[in-house]
Amino acid sequence: MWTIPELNNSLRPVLFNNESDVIVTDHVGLYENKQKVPNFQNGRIYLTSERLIYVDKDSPKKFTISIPLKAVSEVEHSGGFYLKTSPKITCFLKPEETSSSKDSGHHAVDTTWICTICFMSNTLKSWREGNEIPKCSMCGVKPSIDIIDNAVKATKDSSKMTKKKATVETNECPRCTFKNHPSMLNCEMCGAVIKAIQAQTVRCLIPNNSPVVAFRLSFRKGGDKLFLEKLTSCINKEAVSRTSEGSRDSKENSRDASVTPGLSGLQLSGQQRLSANDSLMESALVDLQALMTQGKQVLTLAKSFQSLIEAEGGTSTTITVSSSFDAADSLSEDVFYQELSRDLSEFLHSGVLDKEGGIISLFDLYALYNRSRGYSLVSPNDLYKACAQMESLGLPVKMRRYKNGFLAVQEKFKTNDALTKQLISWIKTVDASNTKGVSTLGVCSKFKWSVGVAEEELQYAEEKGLLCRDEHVTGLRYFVNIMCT
Amino acid sequence: MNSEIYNFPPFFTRQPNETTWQAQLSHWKDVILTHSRETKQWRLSNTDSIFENKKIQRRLKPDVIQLVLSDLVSNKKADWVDSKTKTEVWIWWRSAEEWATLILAWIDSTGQNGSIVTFYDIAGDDSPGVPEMVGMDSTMLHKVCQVLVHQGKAAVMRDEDGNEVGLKV
Amino acid sequence: MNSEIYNFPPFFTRQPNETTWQAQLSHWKDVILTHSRETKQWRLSNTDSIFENKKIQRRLKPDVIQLVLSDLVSNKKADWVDSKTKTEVWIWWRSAEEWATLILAWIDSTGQNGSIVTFYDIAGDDSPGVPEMVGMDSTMLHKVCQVLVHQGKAAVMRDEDGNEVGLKV
Amino acid sequence: MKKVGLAAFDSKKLSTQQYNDLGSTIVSVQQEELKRQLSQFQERLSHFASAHASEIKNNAKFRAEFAEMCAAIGVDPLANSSSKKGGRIASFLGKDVQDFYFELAVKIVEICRQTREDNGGMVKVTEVRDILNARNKTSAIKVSVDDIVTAVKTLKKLGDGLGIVKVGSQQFIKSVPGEMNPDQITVLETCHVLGFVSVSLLRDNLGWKPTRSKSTLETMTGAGLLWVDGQGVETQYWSPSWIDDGYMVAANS
Repeated sequence: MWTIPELNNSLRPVLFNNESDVIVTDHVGLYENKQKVPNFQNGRIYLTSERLIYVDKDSPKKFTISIPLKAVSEVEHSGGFYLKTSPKITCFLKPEETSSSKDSGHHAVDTTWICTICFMSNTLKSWREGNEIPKCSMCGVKPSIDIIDNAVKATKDSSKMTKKKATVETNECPRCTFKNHPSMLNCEMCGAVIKAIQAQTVRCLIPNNSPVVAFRLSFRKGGDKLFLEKLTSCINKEAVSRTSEGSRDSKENSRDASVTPGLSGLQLSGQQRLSANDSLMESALVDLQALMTQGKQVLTLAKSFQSLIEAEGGTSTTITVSSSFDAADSLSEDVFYQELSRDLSEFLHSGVLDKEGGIISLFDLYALYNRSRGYSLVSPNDLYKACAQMESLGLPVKMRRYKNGFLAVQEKFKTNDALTKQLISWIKTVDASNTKGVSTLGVCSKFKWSVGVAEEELQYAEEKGLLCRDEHVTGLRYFVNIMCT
Repeated sequence: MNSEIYNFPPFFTRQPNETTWQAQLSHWKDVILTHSRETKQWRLSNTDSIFENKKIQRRLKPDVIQLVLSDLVSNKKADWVDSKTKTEVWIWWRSAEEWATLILAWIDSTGQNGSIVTFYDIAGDDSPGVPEMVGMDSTMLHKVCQVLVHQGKAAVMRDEDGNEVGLKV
Repeated sequence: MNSEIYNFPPFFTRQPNETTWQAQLSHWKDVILTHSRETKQWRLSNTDSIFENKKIQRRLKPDVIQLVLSDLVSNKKADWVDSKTKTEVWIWWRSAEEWATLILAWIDSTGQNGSIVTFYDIAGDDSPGVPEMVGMDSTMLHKVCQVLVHQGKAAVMRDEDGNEVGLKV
Repeated sequence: MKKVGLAAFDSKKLSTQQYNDLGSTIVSVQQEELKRQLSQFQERLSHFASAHASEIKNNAKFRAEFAEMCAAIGVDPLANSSSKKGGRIASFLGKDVQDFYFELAVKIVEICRQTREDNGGMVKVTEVRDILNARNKTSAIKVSVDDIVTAVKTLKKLGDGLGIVKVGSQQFIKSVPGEMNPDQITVLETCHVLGFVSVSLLRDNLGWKPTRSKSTLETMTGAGLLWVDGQGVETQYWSPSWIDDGYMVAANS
């Protein structure tokens, strides 16, 4: 019933394809039925559109658990105001979830058995131990009990075997049958999820506490009312979306069958395209819901205009990465900065940091990050505070302050001296005779740094006495320092 | 002269790193002293060609040249010709004391102890004089003699109108 | 020529500063490509009037013009007409690939798929042909057709004595 | 009746001619139609955006998709075509004054980085204003010098490296570290008059000795702060801020 979610390298839960963040609150403790769950007493609780995820503060890797919203039947708020204990939200679990506790050893299995008389292969639907032995559909003779048992054992072994074989060697993608490398989670060709992360399910957190009827979230530092409000709305939406799942048929918009050739074809296809555009615009931009459902079509329509605009010489700014982090004002101050800090780390690791050569100035990060958000921008002050916490949050990136006050973000494991050593050894190879030195532009193109970062790195090496500078009308160049030997 | 440093472009840019700058100054000191000794140049102006290396098209900026000259003076390797304008210096590639001992040694070796030796004898253009002292500037020579007088090893001889003319050891 | 930098006197002097020179080169690239597109000029000689701005009495020196042209060539925006003499270039203000797609689109839109289309149809002086391709130099057109052939989208049709005449899509 | 022989050939040539003309007219007509439709779509999208501002803002997934749509058709998601006419507050998508300055700060950082190789990291504030106002002509809000100065101030938090430098009456945004010495500031100030300075001009007006001018001008050229013009009567050192609109062409392409 509890599953162990996967965390990405900034210790945030990896969301499924169409799952989105709703709210996150920290200083939360977890109870199972009535008892406190040890080790789960101080962490962040994430509410997403599909799950509740608890991530422990002290040892996130070990004590993290999640539960699908589907499993929750109703929610109740209690305590807090007159009791000394902190306010709690109790989530009651759906009955049938708890009752499937039968030993999974011999659950129902479809098998086929061969009749010893007429060799007819009969299929047997969900046969269980105590059931009455079936008659052969052709000759009506009942087989002996061991024939049925062998058949059941055979089908079970083969299914287990094929499942194991499939995942170990070929890791074939269910959607496009592309044979991926066994360790791939998403298919390289079509990105479909191949291996649902073997989410080990855990029956109960406190040993032999099952069946678990309900679990409780205790809010030590408040935020419970807001969380309750968001949780109840999610649960209701969850209920609504499950009932309407059947009706949402994804009809493929059929391509117009016949393409009439020649001039009339040209005229016709042009007309068809224009009228199709008009009707789409008409229906899609009526209200948000319509635009949501027809989002994809409108996007392709917009893209088709893109080529037209480029021909016109206008610029269409392509947005690279969209960040789903929502700076909704519902978050408390320090949770906001922590989440922003984590989101920045994820944004950087989506290829942005590599493109900037591993070091990016806070100015450029500010511009790129806000460009990718598009709306409700973060202020320079927020970005600075978020970057300042990166190291303390144990994120894979950290902020660095250069001597003259220049601020940048770089990978945590890279030490300043390692970078300098890399720079010096490159300069020595490029200018072995130490007669022409290197220019800032040269460093930029080699290390993919911005001009600002390149200058800071060169000056850092100069401060260490490893480099010296040559100011000349042709520009500023740096040489390996031979004056100090 | 340490030609490797002299042909090193950054040598002509004032280095912002303090340690490198100090090292740069001391290299400039060596370059200048060696240059003076080899070219027997007693005076150095702040527009001397030593401050420009045409081969690598680099030259020291005027304000940096002043810093180099002041550094020489403060290290007693040079004196301002005119401490107000500070455009020229006398170069002591040998200290006044060293020159003094050289004079004494020369006087000994030429057996002129006790006799009067004129400045001209010591450093006159075409007189054999003290090796390497030929053509030394009179002000510098004067300062060297002061050292000798100061050490009590000689007395300055003056002609009728009182300007110094020679030494009596 | 409307861009302001064309009226900026230093634009006609090779900038000593490396970084500024790179910026100057890229501005010259924009100026030339825009000029060629607007005046439908397929070839540019190193004595073209673009390199002189009479209004401000400034003109680019020949050696600098060569640098500008070679920069265009190295950025695949131009090809030398004769790579030995290097006096003239063909200007690709649209890349060969872009021209190729335009030809395909034009053939599609005029419903001539599968039929033979002569160079004259495509870019003949008074034939409607592909918009903006009118009067394109035959060598350039040939290179564009090679792109199509290379993409397997068309085959080159030759007349009796073997010189290429048209395309079959 | 189908013509044969030479006649057929001629008429074929004729009809292909008409054929081609008709073809190209259809193409261009449709081109126009598409352009009309595009501007209509842009209009609708911007209108839709301001009408459903809060909903779009709160739904993170959709917001990203919406931004992508705007970007694809040239509506700059950061643009603030405010629905309230005039006035400083841009209420497009519920943005308040703060967002206006953050957005402006983003564009300033981008412009400084884009024009750095032309001006050595010193760009006039009035120039940045002209570039911004030229980019979104449609917007009701015109960015002012004060807006830019305020936006640059908010950027102070992101570390030293971007700040306002006063040169005489003009204000510059300096995006390179290091201070400018007084002589260099004076040279830039003198450039405001004619656009350039020269050794003799500095000697006549400021009484500078040639060595002092040469050394300052050489350092500034080395730092990319001045361009050299060798074809005047005497070497002239020009301030790149005189390239002016040239920036706009560069900035737009």
